[in-house]
Amino acid sequence: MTFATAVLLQLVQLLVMLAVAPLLIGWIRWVKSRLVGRRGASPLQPWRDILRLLRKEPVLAHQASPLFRASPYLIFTAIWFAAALVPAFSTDLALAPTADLIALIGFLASARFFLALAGMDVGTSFGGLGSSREMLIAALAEPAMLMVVFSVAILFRTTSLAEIAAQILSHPVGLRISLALALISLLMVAIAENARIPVDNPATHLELTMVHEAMVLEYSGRHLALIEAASHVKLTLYVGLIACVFFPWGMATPGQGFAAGLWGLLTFGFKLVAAGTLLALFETSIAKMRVFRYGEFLGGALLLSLLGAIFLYVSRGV
Amino acid sequence: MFAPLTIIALMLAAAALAVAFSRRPAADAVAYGAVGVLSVLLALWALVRLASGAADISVVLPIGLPWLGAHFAVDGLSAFFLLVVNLATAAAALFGWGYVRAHAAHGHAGDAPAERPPAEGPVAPLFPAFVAGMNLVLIAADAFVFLVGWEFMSLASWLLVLSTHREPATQRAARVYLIMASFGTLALLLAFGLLAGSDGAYAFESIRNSQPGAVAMTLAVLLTIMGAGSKAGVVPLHVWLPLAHPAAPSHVSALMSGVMTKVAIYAIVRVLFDLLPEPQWWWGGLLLALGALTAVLGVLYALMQDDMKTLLAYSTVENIGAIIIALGLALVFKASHTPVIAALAMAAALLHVLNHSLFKSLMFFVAGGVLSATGVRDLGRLGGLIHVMPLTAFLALVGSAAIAALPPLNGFVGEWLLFQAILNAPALPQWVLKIGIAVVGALLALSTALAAACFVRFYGMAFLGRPRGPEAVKAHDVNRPMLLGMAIPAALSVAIGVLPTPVIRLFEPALLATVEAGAFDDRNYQPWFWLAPTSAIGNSYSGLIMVAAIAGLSALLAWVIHRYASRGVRRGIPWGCGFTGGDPMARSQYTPSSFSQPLRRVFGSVAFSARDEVDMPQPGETRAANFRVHLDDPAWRLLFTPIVKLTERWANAVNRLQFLTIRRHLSLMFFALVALLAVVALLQR
Amino acid sequence: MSDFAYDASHLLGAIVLLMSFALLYQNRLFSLLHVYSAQALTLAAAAAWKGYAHDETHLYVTAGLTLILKAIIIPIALHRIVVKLDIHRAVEPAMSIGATMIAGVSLVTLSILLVLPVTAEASALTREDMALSLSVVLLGLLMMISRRNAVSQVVGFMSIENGLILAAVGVAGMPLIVEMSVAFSVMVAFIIFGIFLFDIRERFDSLDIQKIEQYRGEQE
Amino acid sequence: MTLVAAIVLSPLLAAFLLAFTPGLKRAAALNIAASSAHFLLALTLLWAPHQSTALFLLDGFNIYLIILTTFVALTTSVFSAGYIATEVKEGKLNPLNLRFYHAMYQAFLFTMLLALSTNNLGVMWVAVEGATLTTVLMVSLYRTPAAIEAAWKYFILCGVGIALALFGTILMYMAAQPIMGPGMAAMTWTDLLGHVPRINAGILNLAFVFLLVGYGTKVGLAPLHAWLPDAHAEGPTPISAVLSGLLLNVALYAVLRFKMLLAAHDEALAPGPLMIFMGLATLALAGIMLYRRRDVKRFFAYSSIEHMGLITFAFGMGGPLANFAGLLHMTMHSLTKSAIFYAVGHAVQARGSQQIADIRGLTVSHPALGWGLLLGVVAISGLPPFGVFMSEFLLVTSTFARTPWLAVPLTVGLLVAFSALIMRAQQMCFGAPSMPQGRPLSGALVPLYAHLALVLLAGLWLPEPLVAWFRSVAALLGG
Repeated sequence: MTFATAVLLQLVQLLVMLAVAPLLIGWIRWVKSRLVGRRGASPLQPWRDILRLLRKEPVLAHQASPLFRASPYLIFTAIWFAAALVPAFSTDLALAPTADLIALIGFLASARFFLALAGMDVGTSFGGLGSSREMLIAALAEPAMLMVVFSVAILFRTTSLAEIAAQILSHPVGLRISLALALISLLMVAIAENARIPVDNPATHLELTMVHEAMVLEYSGRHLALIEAASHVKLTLYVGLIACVFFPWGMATPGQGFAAGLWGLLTFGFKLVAAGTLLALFETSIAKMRVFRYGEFLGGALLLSLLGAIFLYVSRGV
Repeated sequence: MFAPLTIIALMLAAAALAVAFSRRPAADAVAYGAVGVLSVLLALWALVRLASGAADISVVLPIGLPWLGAHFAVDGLSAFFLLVVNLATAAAALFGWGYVRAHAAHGHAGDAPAERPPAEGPVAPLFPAFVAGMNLVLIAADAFVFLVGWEFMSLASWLLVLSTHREPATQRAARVYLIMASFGTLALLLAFGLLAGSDGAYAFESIRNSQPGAVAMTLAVLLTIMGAGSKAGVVPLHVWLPLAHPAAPSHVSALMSGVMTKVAIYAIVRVLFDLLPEPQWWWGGLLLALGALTAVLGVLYALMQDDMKTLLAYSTVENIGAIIIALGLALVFKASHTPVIAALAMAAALLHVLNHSLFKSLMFFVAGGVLSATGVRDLGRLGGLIHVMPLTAFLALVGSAAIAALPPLNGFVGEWLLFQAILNAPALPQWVLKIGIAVVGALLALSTALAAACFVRFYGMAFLGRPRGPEAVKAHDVNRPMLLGMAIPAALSVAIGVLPTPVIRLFEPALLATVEAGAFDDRNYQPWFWLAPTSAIGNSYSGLIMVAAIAGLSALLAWVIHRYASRGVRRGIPWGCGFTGGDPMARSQYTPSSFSQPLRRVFGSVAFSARDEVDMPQPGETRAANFRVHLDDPAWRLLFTPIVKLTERWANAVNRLQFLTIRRHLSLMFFALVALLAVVALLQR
Repeated sequence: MSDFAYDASHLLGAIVLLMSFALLYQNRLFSLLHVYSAQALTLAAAAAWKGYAHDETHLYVTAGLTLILKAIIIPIALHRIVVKLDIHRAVEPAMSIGATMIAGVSLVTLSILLVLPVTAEASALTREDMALSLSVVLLGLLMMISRRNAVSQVVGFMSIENGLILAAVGVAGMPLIVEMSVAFSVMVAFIIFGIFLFDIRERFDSLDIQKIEQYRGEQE
Repeated sequence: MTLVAAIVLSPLLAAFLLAFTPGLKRAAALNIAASSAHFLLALTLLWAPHQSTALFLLDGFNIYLIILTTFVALTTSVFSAGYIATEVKEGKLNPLNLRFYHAMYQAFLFTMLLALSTNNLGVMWVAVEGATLTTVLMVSLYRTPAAIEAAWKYFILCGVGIALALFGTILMYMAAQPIMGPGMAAMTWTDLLGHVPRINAGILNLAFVFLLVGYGTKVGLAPLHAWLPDAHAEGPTPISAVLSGLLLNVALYAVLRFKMLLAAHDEALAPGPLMIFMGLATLALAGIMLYRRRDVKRFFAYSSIEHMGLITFAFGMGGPLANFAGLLHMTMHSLTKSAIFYAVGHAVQARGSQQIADIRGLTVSHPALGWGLLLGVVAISGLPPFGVFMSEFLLVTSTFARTPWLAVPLTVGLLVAFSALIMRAQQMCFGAPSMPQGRPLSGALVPLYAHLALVLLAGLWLPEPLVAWFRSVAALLGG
């Protein structure tokens, strides 16, 4: 019976992540427009775009290989599946033991690997440019994220997200300097990984400043739809991840009833809205940085996370 | 014990036969066929031993050192490494046979204009000898046989490197290689000398039972790490590796990179975990530091290389770093008496050994295939091979993903286990280690992420995009033995990634032999599709479920989209910033060095004082622009170049003795005599 | 042994050593040859005296050989070579005579320091003989390395041999075989030197070793 | 003992015969036949009892050296037949030289066998001196200015060396005479060995210094080595082979016989430190000298010096393992180095130049020769599975276990020499060939490969009697 519940919750989670991801993006865009004094498109617009793109016939470059066509599916499902493993509203997920935080990072790395390859497939200079920069960002962001994982794992003695959330819910650990450092670091990583300002500008039209957009420049139609959806899901995933590790309140745990699940969904919605608003605020108040500042930015994230891990020993004496 | 010895003897016999047939084409068939069959047999033998948990066996033959005899033994550790070595060797033999056939068919490497002349030295007789040498090291149970095998392995591979001796770079590569190998052997020789004591108790059995003093033990550990480390490619003793591995024919490169470095790892494990008594924590600390340095520097170098095989060789350095880190972890946990975590780290190390032997062989086969099809190995002249060599491209993709440690492939499983072990660092009593391991973990993560970048670059430049040179246009897929040779490690990489648990269970004898615990010791029986070692961590991973879920979801998604949304595609020209004209040479594409430029800017200037030199003509000038990258290996700059210079200076200084007059020579003699007499006079006071 | 016998032996040995110093002191070839001849003569006398004093007849043979070969034939032969080949008549020292003398004195000191402490229980004659012959050998070597001229080097070599014989006659009952071999070696050495000298004469018109040393190998 | 006398005298007889044998082919054939006869005779020593008379001595130490000497002499005579024929064809030698050469070859063999088998220290000295004289003559065989210079240097340096050795021998007698009385006994090695504990230690030390410097000159110990490279480079190659392979061993044998005497004396200054020091100096000097060599024969001559240093070091270290290593190394070095000189001789004749820079790509132009040379260098540089590895293994491990700080210069020296050897061997054997393919070689490669096969065999398995001899000699050599 419990297993059936877990499977059900897992399916719900899968669908919820897919459903809310474009909405989160729409919300961010809407808030940003409002902040700069425009009316802004409806938060539903990303959903509409995706559906429209799905129906369109894609135009492929003459040199595009099968890898180019297969990549969007792989990228999207990898990220979607990863997102399904991050407890959003309930920790009782059937697939949770399939992957812990480290494996989650691995999934994202896989998706990025294929995205970068796809960027290079057609053989334009922009694709290579995007892939090259993306890999630089990843090279610095991944270790920072793993260090965050390290801090968390030292505190909770596990890297399983469901267990981390459950532990925080049952025994609050209180405010800790290392967790704060880890949070800041994870936020920086999330910004870089999701191609947000100041690392990348998701709305740019100038090729030479692009990172993510440069890689997907050759995609169109349903392929573009999948890529876009994947990036939306990824942002949601990060929000879910931060929420799960640092703010798991409201989440349902195994054995709790249907209402707890609903409450979990509701709080998750609140968390998304809050995160979106904060992100929009942040993005409108800051300018994009030069490409070669990435190293410093993400290096800072890495050092912060490392510092967080080391501080743990000091503060707790583990 | 009979089986491995017979097989080694038969391999040597095959080598002799190949010498005898050296003028006939049959030599290749004999050598590669024999090695293929024999290594499969030996791998199976080792597999059966591992699976059945057979007891250790040993034998003493009346050869070798006269009063000692030649000791041979196979325990869990040896059996595991026998499996690793022979598995990759079997694939290499298959690929190698196809490779030389491709040469024979075209008269040179592929039908593109050959830049490289075919290997001129004999490869066929040396190949079995090389494999025999590696196997001999693994079953040796005394220092003498061990070192004979060790040096024989170096010797054979040196000659294999020299098989391309007409190329200008080969001579230097081979020279540096053999000198470094000899340095390593001498270091090991000294280590064994210390352990065996002045009575010459060289058998491993007596070394195990001896109790060396603290100083002797320290020296032995350092010498072993130096000796075996130089063979494995531990920074800063790695300098020979990126020179020598690429110089050999590709199937030999695969063996050198994928397998021979593992034999070096075996040596480290054998001495530090088995022969020496109770470990000290600083041994592991040293390994951790060296491993982290090796991993990061190795992959950074790899990122800067344009030559496919050099890139792969540097990537080997990185992977060795990861393995060394895992060994260091196993050692510190063993020293702190937490055998289950030690077993976890050791399992990570052994799994990575197996993995790397598979995917590095695969990648060298890929490089060999590309070389055979195009005649070039410079990434800057390749591109778009996925269109002309689709099968190779697919296998290369598997290899690249595996080596970049992406789930669900085997490389990831190794990293996962390793990180699980790292996360247990807080349990250690030493503060240095607690904090140090966190840093090592960060560096390992960095190297893994950089490896992904490295292989994106490798794959993207060679197989994707448009051809950058004429050679890449006319390429074609390679012949069947070569493809099959690549397919075996690729399939195994996937299989291990998806189902790691049964494989790790195979390691149990090796784990028990080294850290006195198994990776699953304190857990109840786990289902075969679930990887959840030790209850010390609550974490788990399942490659199978992941593959099934992603494949299922992808298929579902594709079906839904094609059914309900859109189906067809149109072809057009790509976006070139408005530039729509033909671009036949595809010169506007990113090149390998432009791809690595951001990373070079961020890391290169610190790690190896990289400089980009741009010579841009003024507007109106007709000369071509020029761009050059300067890289400087700090190991050369700080260590080896000074040594070479010192030797040269001494050679010049001492050489004057050759040109003395007879009278001056007599004076030397006179002074020698007087000095000796004076010494005697002094001593007799 | 009577005191007189001991004193005479001692005296003769000392004269041989003195002659070695005299060899070092010479700066003309002919006088060098004369001094060498005198040294050989003294040696022959020492050997004969030893034979008489100890009643060892085979030492007379040694004395005779030394007298005839070294004191007469070899100096005359070398004299003729010098005249015939018109060799420069100076010994061409490589270091100043004074420095050579100081080095020689140091060598003798070293010899005494070496021999005296270790032979406390040996007979006085043996000790003296050992110290003297060791000095003569070392001085001969010094001569070889401090003179550039080939003839002086040959003389230096032969004075080493004189030292050897001095040692050999000094010790009781030294079997004849050694003396034979010494004589043999001097003979052969001389013959071969002659061959060389001729070859060198043919090709270089000089006996100065420096001239042929341009072939020391490996020079560009 | 008549057997020993026969073995020693048979080369003398052959020398007389050859001195009167005209004609190249006949002389070469006779030379080979005589050498085979010596070898066969020497083989019968395997069953001879170990015993000694006033003149001759037979024990484990010299039996194997006598067999080794006659074996290398045999293979060298085979090599020499082809080599000399080519030299005559090219007009470098005339028939008179030729007769002289063959006679001297056998005379040289006689002196070496005499030195090895005699029990009398005076006779040993005479024999070594004879060996010097005969080889001086052979080194100057070509009568080129360079050859004469080399022979002159050889003669002067070794002449002085030999004089010093004689002085050492006299001192030894002087030391022994008060104990053992006047007469032959005090010159007889076996008798001396019996009485040595009572002999005056001081004179013994003094004697050993002179003997070490004197015979050490012939061994080629630094800084007394200067004659060796030139003599090797300028003489005919067969002579280089026997110089390196045999004469150096004989000189070392002489030193070791005296070392045994000192080892049996409790108070005598341990000769070990002196030999260790000279051995290491030799190793280092020769190793570093290898780098600047342009002449291939001189190059390998320096390698011989290096190995002599190594062997001297081993005996200086003493103890069962190091002594065993030293004895094994003597054997392996003489087999391997003569094999290398055979190969070098062929290569030099084929190319017409002794310059290393002129010889390239031998494995391409002459595969059998090129690989033979390469294997020889591989063997001499101490790589398995050849026998030199076994001795270096024992030496390095035992040294490090006993006195670790000595192993540092030892390994550095080994590595320095190794690098130079490999560098040059690679240069000569690989790369684009410098001479046309298939240019015929003078004579067969059988001697070369026979030696290599033996060295290989020794690396894998040593016969029991040989091991027993080595161990008994090692025990005599002391610590």
